[in-house]
Amino acid sequence: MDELFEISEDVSDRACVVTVAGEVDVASAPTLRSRLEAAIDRGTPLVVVDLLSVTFIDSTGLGVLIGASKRVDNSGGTMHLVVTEPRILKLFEITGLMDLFSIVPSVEQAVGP
Amino acid sequence: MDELFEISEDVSDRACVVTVAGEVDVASAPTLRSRLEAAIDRGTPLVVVDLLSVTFIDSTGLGVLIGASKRVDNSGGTMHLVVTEPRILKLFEITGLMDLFSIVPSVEQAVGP
Amino acid sequence: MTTSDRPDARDGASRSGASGDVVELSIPVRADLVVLARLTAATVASRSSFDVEEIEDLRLAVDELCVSLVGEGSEGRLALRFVRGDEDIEVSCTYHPDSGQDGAATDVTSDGLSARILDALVDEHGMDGGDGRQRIWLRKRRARSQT
Amino acid sequence: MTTSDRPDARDGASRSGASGDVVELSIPVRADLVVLARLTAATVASRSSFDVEEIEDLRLAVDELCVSLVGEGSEGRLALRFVRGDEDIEVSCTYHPDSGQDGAATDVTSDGLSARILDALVDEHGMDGGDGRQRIWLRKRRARSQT
Ligand SMILES: Nc1ncnc2c1ncn2[C@@H]1O[C@H](COP(=O)(O)OP(=O)(O)O)[C@@H](O)[C@H]1O
Ligand SMILES: Nc1ncnc2c1ncn2[C@@H]1O[C@H](COP(=O)(O)OP(=O)(O)O)[C@@H](O)[C@H]1O
Repeated sequence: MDELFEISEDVSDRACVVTVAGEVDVASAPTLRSRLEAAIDRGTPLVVVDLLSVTFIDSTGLGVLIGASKRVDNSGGTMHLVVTEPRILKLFEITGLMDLFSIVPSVEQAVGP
Repeated sequence: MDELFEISEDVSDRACVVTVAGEVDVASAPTLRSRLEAAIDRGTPLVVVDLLSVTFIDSTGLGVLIGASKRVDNSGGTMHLVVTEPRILKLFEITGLMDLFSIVPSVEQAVGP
Repeated sequence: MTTSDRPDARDGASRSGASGDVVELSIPVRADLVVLARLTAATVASRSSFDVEEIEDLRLAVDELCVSLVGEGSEGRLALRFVRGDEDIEVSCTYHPDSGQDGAATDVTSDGLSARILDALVDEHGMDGGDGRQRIWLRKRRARSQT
Repeated sequence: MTTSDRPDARDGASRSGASGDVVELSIPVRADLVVLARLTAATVASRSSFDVEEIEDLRLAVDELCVSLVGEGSEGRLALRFVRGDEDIEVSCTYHPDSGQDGAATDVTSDGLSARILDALVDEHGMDGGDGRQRIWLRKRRARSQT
């Protein structure tokens, strides 16, 4: 899956930015889940999940994001998803998840000045 | 097949340059054959087949090039193939076709000054 | 979600009148092979003149068929069947659990996400089962007429 | 070219000990669908940790299996079977002509190009037939060990 899915992390005091690229499906969802859990458990006030380079995401991937959102809530933090791709926005819409997530169009906007 | 195969032509007095892009297989070989035959039948002294943007070619495609080579010989013209991609050069080698064709690394080199 | 036993898997070929319009793929239940179902779906759709948006819809919908049928820890095979009609594509996916495995598949409505995605992306979908196997299918029509 | 009836199509699964390593694809003989055989070959090879060069070798070799079996104007189906072993992939391709069609396939040596390509790109290949069907197979080993 090397070529289909990549994930990396950039941590500061204030925010942990997790950058996801490629296809998020049953094959890559477990990796995404454990990496997001680890990122959330760092305890930064802000967790940003950059999905700009995600080319495919299915219900399995959405399930992982829902789980991450709950974990962030429990830890008292805030999570933003960075999405601009119309197909992925459409997916959040048709699954009724637009209200659950804070979706922003850029990492800069998520992290703030 | 639109997205997998494209062919275009650029004709001058001296040369007809046929630019081929994408996958040359059983699906696209008939188009390649008829376009090459038409190009050869223009009767320009030189026929250049630019394969720089070809991503895949199989024995069906090689068969079309062999046929074109014979047609050019019969018409007294000259044909050059433009190839730089190592995989495609390897294919000409393993099929013993290196000597049948004149293979050059650029269209400029094929057309001359 | 409509639960229905139409279209029957065997109807596919007779419906379109020729085996020339049926593609079959059988894969083991392995997370790293679901991509084959998606690639086949996208290729069949592109060969049927579906537009880019419809191709992506079918790629995701077929992925959801697989995901809906296969529960955590399942072992067995998925048999996918793609039938190209004049104006649509039908895809059915049958789960064949390994002997000793539970044949009862995860219901597509269990977490609701797959069902909502299928509702939005395809024209019709349904599920049927029996004999320890479970089958889920969809039909998606092409918007523009074939050129 | 070695003509041999090994490896038997049915041996594949038992050889690797599990159905988990077998992918099957059945396509109609249609020029615009051979791409499915290539995509499946490349995906199975990449999932088996073949390197980029080996993946491209297998993509082309599987295309040549199809091309070798199918003569001009043939009608019927091609059944491809991909078996992932610990260190290799075996692919077999069986041509099932439509009733009324000639079952005798083009010999792979007829124009020589396919045979030379297979000789160069895979470790072993062969052809066998009977019952109006014809089967061609190949085996390609992975150079580097699996990581
Ligand atoms: N073809 C498939 N379609 C849908 N879900 C699948 C498929 N294959 C695997 N899964 C899901 O992914 C989980 C892990 O798959 P598995 O292949 O066992 O993991 P691994 O990739 O580690 O081998 C399975 O338990 C199942 O829930
Ligand atoms: N799966 C295949 N493998 C190898 N050769 C094929 C395959 N499908 C078609 N061909 C070759 O291409 C020719 C044209 O295929 P066909 O599908 O009939 O044309 P079209 O693309 O116009 O429908 C066939 O007669 C056969 O020689």
